[in-house]
Amino acid sequence: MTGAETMLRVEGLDVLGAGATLVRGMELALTAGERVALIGESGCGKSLSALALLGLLPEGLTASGSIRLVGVEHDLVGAGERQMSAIRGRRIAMVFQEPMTALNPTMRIGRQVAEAFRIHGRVRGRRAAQAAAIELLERVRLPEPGRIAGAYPHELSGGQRQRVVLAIALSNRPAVLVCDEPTTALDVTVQAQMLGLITDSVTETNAALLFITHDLAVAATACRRVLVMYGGRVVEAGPVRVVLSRPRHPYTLGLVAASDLEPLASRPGRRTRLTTIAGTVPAFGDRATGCAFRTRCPSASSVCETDPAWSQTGDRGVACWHPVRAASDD
Amino acid sequence: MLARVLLRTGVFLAGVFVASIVIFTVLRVLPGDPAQVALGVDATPEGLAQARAEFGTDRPLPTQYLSWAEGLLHGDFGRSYLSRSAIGPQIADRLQVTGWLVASSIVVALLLAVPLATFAAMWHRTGRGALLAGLSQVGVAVPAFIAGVLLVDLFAVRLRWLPSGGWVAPDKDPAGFIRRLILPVLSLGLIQGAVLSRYIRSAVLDVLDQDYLRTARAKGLRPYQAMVRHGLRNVGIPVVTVLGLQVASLLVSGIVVERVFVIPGLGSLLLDSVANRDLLVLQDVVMVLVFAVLTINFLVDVAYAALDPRLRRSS
Amino acid sequence: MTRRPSPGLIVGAVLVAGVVFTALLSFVWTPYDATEVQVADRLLSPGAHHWLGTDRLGRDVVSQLMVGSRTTLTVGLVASGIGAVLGTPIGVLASMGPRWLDRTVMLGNDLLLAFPGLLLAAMLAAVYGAGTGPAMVAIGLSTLPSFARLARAGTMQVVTTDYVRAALVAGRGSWWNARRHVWPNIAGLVTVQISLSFAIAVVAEAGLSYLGLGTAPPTPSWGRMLQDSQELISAAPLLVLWPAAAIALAVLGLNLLGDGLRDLFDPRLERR
Amino acid sequence: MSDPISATPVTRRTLGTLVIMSLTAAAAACDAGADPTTGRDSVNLGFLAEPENLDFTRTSGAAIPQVLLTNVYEGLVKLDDSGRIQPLLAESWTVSADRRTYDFQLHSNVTFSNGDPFTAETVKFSFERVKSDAWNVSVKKQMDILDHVEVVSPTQARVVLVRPSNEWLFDMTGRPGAMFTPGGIADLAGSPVGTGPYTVSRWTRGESIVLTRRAGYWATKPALSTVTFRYFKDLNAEDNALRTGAVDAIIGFGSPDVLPQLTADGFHVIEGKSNAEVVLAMNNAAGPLRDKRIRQAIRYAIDRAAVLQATAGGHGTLIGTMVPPTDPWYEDLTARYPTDPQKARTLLADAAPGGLTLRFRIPNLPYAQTAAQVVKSDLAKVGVDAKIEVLEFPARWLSEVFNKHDYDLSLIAHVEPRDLLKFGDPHYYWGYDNAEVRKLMAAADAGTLEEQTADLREAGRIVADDAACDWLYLMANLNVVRDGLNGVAVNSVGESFDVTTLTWR
Repeated sequence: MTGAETMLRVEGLDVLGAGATLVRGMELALTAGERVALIGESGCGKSLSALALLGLLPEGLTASGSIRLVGVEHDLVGAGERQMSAIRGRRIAMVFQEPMTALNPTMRIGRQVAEAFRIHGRVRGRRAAQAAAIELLERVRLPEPGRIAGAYPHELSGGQRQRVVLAIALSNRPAVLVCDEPTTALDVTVQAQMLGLITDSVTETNAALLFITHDLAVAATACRRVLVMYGGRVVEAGPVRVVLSRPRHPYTLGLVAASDLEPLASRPGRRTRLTTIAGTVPAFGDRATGCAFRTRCPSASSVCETDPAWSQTGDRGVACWHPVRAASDD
Repeated sequence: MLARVLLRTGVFLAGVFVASIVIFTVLRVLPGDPAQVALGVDATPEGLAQARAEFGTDRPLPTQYLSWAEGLLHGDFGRSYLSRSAIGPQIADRLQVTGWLVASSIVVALLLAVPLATFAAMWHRTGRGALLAGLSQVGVAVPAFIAGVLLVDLFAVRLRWLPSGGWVAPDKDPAGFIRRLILPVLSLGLIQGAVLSRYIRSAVLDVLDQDYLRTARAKGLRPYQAMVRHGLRNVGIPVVTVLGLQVASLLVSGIVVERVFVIPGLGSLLLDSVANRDLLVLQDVVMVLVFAVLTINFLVDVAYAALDPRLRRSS
Repeated sequence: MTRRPSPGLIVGAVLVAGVVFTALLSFVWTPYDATEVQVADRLLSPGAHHWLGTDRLGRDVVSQLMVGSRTTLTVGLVASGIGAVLGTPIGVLASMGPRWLDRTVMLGNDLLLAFPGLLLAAMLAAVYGAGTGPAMVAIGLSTLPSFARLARAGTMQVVTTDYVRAALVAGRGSWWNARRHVWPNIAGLVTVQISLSFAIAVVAEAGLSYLGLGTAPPTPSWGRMLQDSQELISAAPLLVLWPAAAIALAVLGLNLLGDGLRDLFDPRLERR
Repeated sequence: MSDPISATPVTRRTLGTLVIMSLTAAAAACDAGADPTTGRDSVNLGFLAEPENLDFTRTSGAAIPQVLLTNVYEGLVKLDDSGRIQPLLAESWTVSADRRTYDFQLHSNVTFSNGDPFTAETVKFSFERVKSDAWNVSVKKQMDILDHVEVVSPTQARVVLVRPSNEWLFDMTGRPGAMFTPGGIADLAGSPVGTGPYTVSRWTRGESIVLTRRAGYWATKPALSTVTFRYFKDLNAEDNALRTGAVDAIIGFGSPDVLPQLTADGFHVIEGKSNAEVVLAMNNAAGPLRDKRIRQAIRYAIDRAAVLQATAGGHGTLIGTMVPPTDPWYEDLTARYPTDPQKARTLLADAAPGGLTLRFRIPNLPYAQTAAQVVKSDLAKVGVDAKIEVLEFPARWLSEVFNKHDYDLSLIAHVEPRDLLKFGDPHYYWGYDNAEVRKLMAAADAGTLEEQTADLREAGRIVADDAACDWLYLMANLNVVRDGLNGVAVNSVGESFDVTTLTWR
């Protein structure tokens, strides 16, 4: 916002697969040190977008559009495997949701961390890499990093493993860090520590953070800006506090109402009705044109059968034919 | 780890014991008197009685079992009722032959299966992958002995490149040994390689789905590097189990292939002893083969723990 | 989403259907009597009268292959039948019964695995003489453990589900549960295993006949045809090739069918 | 002899003819048994059926004498290629007027391979040992009529029989006639010690036996220094070994259908006579085949020329009774029961109006399985259902058919010399009991050679007319030999395969 360098710029990103468009027209820009949350129910395309950024889409899915990363000459969309593997882990890194399975069960922790250094030639030699790994483990606040380096993943708790995954992601000081639900699988007490660790680390390295979560409280704690995704589209975007306190998209409103973010509910009468959002996220293949949320939206009308345009006002925007009226603006 | 190995050892020993009783019981209900078989037609009653006493087949069955089992424990396999020669040295010779055959075949099968399966899995949505998978299906469908018969006809009889069969010891004539080993090992190894490649392929596909492989690629490893550094060991865990079963099935298909290639291994000894009703030899050979299979299963169990750190400190 | 059968499944089903059709057809029609010896017509090349030629006793190869498919199917059916009929209930009972029973049964199962089919066949041949009967029993027993294992795993999966627990709490007996919940859950997997065991049985029968421990003459069997003609491989190589191809195609068909069905029944294992 | 039956088509030896003998002698004289171009003085021979051990005094089986007799062990006398008795360790012999006493003049300077001398004491030791418990195979019965052996001098042995017997001297060409030394019987099963020109130098069970020429042999030393007997389980493996050069000859070749290919490939076929009668054995003592009419019907039903063609590619001889053409009392009886299905049906209509099902229990030998299927097909044409049951040979066939006589029809080659005499034994497995035949045979044994010939010829006729069995054909002695290997015996009339005459030329 302050004219800092743009680390990542995503324009018109589509993810296509099996004859369906799974993510449509995603736009995103991250500046250095910026922390952005991507929220939505599971199945809305958050994780696919993140995987598309790293070029790790599952087989059969393809991305189109444009993804530009600072310090990289070429577009990440359509880049070859050789080019992408030189970027992954070095300029853009990722922390995955499931710490229990994200680590190789048959390899010691130290080697898995050290490998991240050695792949990109940041540290040469086995011993040096091992030492760097232990140091890094200490930086992610793991107790007895030397012992942990010699352990296997199954000997660590979930929180410890997630710290290891974070350490691996941070090892090459990436420009962009993508975290996909990094705290979801953790105990509540551990969640807060992990969040703190992530934000501190990003601050320390001045990296941009894209933080994927379905937990609004987590998003509100960790990030400044938020993107709300539904049915493969970003339906609303803006500063976290503004979007969550005065949602304009009915879906965002529903999310907020369903969550425990206490002070945000301006209409107690509607809250009881929308504690849960009726219906379920439509399956990927079923998405026709028009607003994807219209099948669950209380204010849907015939106009919703065509795609709503993105309307940007100031630092926030929404894609909806019937945005929630901002009558009660402060 | 130690407790696990101890438990497994106990199960293994119990298995060997039960197997020996099963083998003894099944084979002793044999109709026909070993003495009669040994002495041939119109043997005299005195001769038969003398032979029975010599063989010990006139004693009660439990006594016979105990003396047999006790002998085995001391490495004494007894003497053949027919050839009157000690069975132990014979089995040792034959075991060596079969050992070479099976070990070389496993190596060939692995050399074939690991790359084949890895590529088939990594290309599994492409035409190349389908071709490899199809090839291995065809390989599985051709029994080893048929492959053997066809290989002999082509490479030995028509092209004259290799001998059609027989055996020489490796220390007597190393070149001849290898030349004679090639065709039988190919017929066993190709087929077992095809079978193995299907298991490895599905193990690789399982591993490809794993999160840690994605983590490895997110670090910046290329797909092949990620597979080699992080996948193979994990593929190894289910594959070792299958490999154990494969060795067992190799021992058995080896019996038929030994017949095709006139190889004097345990298989030929088994078939000869069946045809001749050379009871004690049959009993010993079956026991040795079953013992081998049980040992392999036991080793697989232990190897499993060695490969998978999760099993090491669990108990 | 509807699951489409894979090309492999279709090819497998066609091959297996071909073998079954041939076997059925052979009851009502074969070009010649498969066992009739015509010494004057021995070792004829393929031609208009004998499409695939004749063997050294002048018997028509097509007719023998047709009647031989019956032997193949019989051995396969009986052997995999023994495996399925004995193995499946053992596996189900083991998993539903007390823990010691489960342990004991599975140890026994492992022990049986140490007696491969051919070894069992050799032992039975030594005791009862070689023949199709002992061969089928031996092959059947050797396929039993895989059925028991499968049934046990399948049952475990169901028994630990809430609805079966609920039914047990409601006082329904094990038997009711087995019929109501377990069988539907494992039926598909057992079918798949039958197809795969069938293939194993076909190979084993051929091998045993080749060793002279299987089907005895004059009953035509593919394994026997192979053994009969293999010494003529230089003089009449086609005589070896026909039964070899029949065996390979049948096994290929059964394997493809089994794999295809498994993909169909168990989406987790789908690979295409 | 105890093993009338062989697993192999024809695997007996003969000596070479006199012409070949003299050639060999000449060759040996200039020490040139080796191939003149390659210098090869060894040979690999292919056989089916391996010996179980090397002790024929306690183990029956045709494979043991095949490799050991003549080559490792020698007797006082041997058979020549035409089946006549010739001297070996005995230089000569005389028979007393009462035909009970034989005086043998022995060669001097004969030693065993362990150095022990061969003398008249050896003859006494060996013959008496046959009668003792040391021997337990049934051929020992051939020595029953031995009364005693006298050592007249070291080179003179006198043998006295209980009664006159033509058979005894003939039998001495076989196993009971083999000479053993007291110092060489410790390990008969593994290390045989004889007076022959070869010793067993290596035995790889399941694969081969290697014979090596020994120094100090008393007579002309054989041409080849090493002879390997390689054993195969099936005809195809044997055939492959020949084509790929692993063996130089197959003795008793079993797949005549591939002969044309082989002769084109640098091999020649030596086709001689054997005494292996392929017999369709009938149970004369029990079951429906007690009825002579049914046995006759079976003989009329079978097309033996077709059996010969299908089983042996036409290589063999049709015979009408249990006598091969090499026996002095041979006579062509093939016309007695011509193939005549109509006559067979007529006989059966009388004897078995309700149809007939027979248990046809055969050994699992290739020729037997092939021939049995032709026989079954022929019998089906006259309304007899012969149910084939295959029994493993030797164990199960011997126990079920041969010992328990539990069969109606069986089929096997009888390779024992002079096995017509088995029809004089009512306890033999075909259960044929005819007093007249027995009388003729007893007279033949005791009488002069002329009487013997006449009596046995008559016995052969009676047995044939009674349809005691059906004699399908006499196997040819087919040996397939690489071009250049000479001295392979043409006929197979005795128990051994003589390798002493082999040369590369």
